[in-house]
Amino acid sequence: QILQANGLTNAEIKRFSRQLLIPEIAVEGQVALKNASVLIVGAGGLGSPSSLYLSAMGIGRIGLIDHDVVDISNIHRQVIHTESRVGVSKVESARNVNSLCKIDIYDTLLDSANAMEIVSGYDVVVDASDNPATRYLINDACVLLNKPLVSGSAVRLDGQLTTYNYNGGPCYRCMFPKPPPSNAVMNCSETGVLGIGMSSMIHNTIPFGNFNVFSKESNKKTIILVPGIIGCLEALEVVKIVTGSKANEPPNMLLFSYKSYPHFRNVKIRSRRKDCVVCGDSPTISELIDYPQFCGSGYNDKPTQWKIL
Amino acid sequence: QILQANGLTNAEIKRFSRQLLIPEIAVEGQVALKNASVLIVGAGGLGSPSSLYLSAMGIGRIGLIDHDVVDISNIHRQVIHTESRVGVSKVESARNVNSLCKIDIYDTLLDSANAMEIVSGYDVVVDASDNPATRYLINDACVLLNKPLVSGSAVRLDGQLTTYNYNGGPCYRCMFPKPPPSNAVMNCSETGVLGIGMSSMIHNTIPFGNFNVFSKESNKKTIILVPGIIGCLEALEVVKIVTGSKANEPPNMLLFSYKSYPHFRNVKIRSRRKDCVVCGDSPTISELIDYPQFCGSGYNDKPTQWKIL
Amino acid sequence: MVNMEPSMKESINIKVEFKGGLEMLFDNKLSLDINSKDIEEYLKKQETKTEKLRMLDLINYLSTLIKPNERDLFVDDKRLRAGILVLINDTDWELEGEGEHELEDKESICFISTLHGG
Amino acid sequence: MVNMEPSMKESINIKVEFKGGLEMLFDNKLSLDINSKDIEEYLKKQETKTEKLRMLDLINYLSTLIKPNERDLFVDDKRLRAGILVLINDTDWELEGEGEHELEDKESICFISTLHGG
Ligand SMILES: [Zn+2]
Ligand SMILES: [Zn+2]
Repeated sequence: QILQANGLTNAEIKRFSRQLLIPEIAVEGQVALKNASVLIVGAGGLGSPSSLYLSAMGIGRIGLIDHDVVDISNIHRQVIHTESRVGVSKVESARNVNSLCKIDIYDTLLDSANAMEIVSGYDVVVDASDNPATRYLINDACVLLNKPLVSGSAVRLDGQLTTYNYNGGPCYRCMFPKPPPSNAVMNCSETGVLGIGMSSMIHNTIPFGNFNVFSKESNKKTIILVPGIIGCLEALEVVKIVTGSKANEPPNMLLFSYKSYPHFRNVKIRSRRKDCVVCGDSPTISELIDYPQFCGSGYNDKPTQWKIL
Repeated sequence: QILQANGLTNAEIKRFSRQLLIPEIAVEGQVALKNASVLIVGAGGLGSPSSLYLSAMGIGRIGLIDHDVVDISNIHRQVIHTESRVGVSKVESARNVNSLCKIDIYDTLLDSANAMEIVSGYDVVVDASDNPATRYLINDACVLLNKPLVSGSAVRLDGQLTTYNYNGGPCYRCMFPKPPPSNAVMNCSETGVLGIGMSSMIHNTIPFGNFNVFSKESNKKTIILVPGIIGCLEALEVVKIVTGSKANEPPNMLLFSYKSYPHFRNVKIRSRRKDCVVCGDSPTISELIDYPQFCGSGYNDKPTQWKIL
Repeated sequence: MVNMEPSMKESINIKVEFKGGLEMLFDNKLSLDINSKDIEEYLKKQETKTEKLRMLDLINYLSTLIKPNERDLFVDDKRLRAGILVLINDTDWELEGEGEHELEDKESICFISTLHGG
Repeated sequence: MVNMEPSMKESINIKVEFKGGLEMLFDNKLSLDINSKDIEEYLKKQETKTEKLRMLDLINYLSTLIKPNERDLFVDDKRLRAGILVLINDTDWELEGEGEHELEDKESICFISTLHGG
């Protein structure tokens, strides 16, 4: 590949010509995207679109971590070994999405023992996880390592999106110093309403292009469109951070609601709290703690008990 | 496949369990999605995510029309012949996205000669096209055939989304009785700003999962995230129409702007115009016309001349 | 109106919204129109009525509308439970005095349960 | 203020926004703050000043801010060109009287070029 003086190869110029021609991206923005690395925690409903769109935008390196992905070896093979795969169209498919983007796959559970090392290898972190323990873990690692954290979530018909620990804004703990009671996390009231054999765990497959994600929880109720929308918007937040335009925004949270009209609502949130235990002026947390204990529920989204909400 | 009394097969119940458990979808909504057919015009930046998410949501039949898709035969094969393909993961991948959804592929140009027949075969139409002539063509066909039209568009860093010809709302002509001057359609001012050999047509590939779309126009400048977001939201509009919740909204347009904060803005638009030439009380258009002539530019997004904007 | 106490102010109206699943605690209602008289009546019964009508008073009044066995999903020892974000006119209540914020006429209050899924 | 004409009303301020690429016609500015005096001055020169200050007056004034060779991308024979949607306070101007709408103080006017790409 011929590298031009501007820092892009001919293949990249050809591939990203559409957005190179937009002044707000241009060569400078494209080079920034190429030089950026993004860790995506969770390869489910949120992580699939955000990783797909971030690679399509030209992010240079993406880390994808999910212990719960049955087909993760599949993704791994598709991404790394594309050129040697049989069937031209498959090679094409994988190459088009990913050949200019290096993908690191972590087929493991993010926890207090490995988070600092993994997170330290990336410029921006995307929280695409599905439980409070992981969300507090990611937040604390990002604060301790000074990484911006793009945090999206989607349950039922609602979605939320915020960038934490960025540009004087709050961290996740500034917003939510205490974890929710574990009985408020799980939402199982409607399980079984169908009157068909659904009382046992149901295996749900989230289909998304090359990313085939398997999940064991029947309590992760949503319509795939909600994480789809929030996942795309997480990718957008990353692009804004990497290209610099995000710096002009005040701290804010985007709310999506299927049931409300209009669906989107942007609200102003607090700045960094001086008394925050992790990002405040006198932090009391200087290393990662036991998050499943702190939250009363584990990294697997398994509560200590299930109650009605 | 065992068909239950509620109208869903066991495979469908397993596949859509997450959203079946949401009261706003439930069995009734899922059956409505299964029985619905959606025509998507354009398989580019908008059509790829909207078709992917509509199939993931459980729409029973999707028609995809695009004459400009180099890999359309590829999509066709992947969708229809999945079970017989070599390589387990590829079969899995295609099956997960599409096995419960029938996909009709039209490798042709939608025009006045074929539009009525094609559009008549679907319940809802998604405009994911890229030029005014096609947009007026689709609109008129939808009005004449009484189909709701979900219309999305994305250029540069802006996106727009409206549902036309639905529930007393306007059609595209009610909003825009006259086409824009053709010099306002093309936006080529920045072509060549990079000072690298980009004056000739540039081939842009839009990667999206199994959908690899090729486009010959260097003037279709955008960042792939904008049509990504709008395409997901087009799918959302379809789901709302099919399940009935859209009926509670007044006529409105959603505006997305990368440069503005907040990015989303929902605005109230006019109702159906009584004097509209196609959907009004005394329409003068009762059959499709010559849209390239009407717009001064063709279905290929090729203007009669290029000027600066 | 003859029996109105001289200290009693005109009643005010507040729009309360629920998001992120909290609507399920309130009979699936996405919003409620609350009149300050209702809150004051509740506070009188509780003998906790003060001069000002604060966010905390609203929260405790709202908790009486929830089924007893679900109340701890909204309040915890007379304060809002952890994991609920409150907006006062689309702004984080931390910028508006939190529980001590004095309610004003036509204010829009939104309670949002944070979501952890993905 | 001594020379103020008796018929002259207080000046009003209007926020004008551009979307969908129209900002490129206005020096890439996403918004402009317009004072009615500027519009009135332009109308006087044109000898088209009427009692009311209408949307059409604003449109013709705005067109003077555009480079002559790009003006037909905004106006067509003193009217807004086809394919531009106008919002008055976030509402389609068709519901607000279109070009005849009388401008009011602090009104927000948004010009949006419709997009055809995908
Ligand atoms: Zn903090
Ligand atoms: Zn019409």
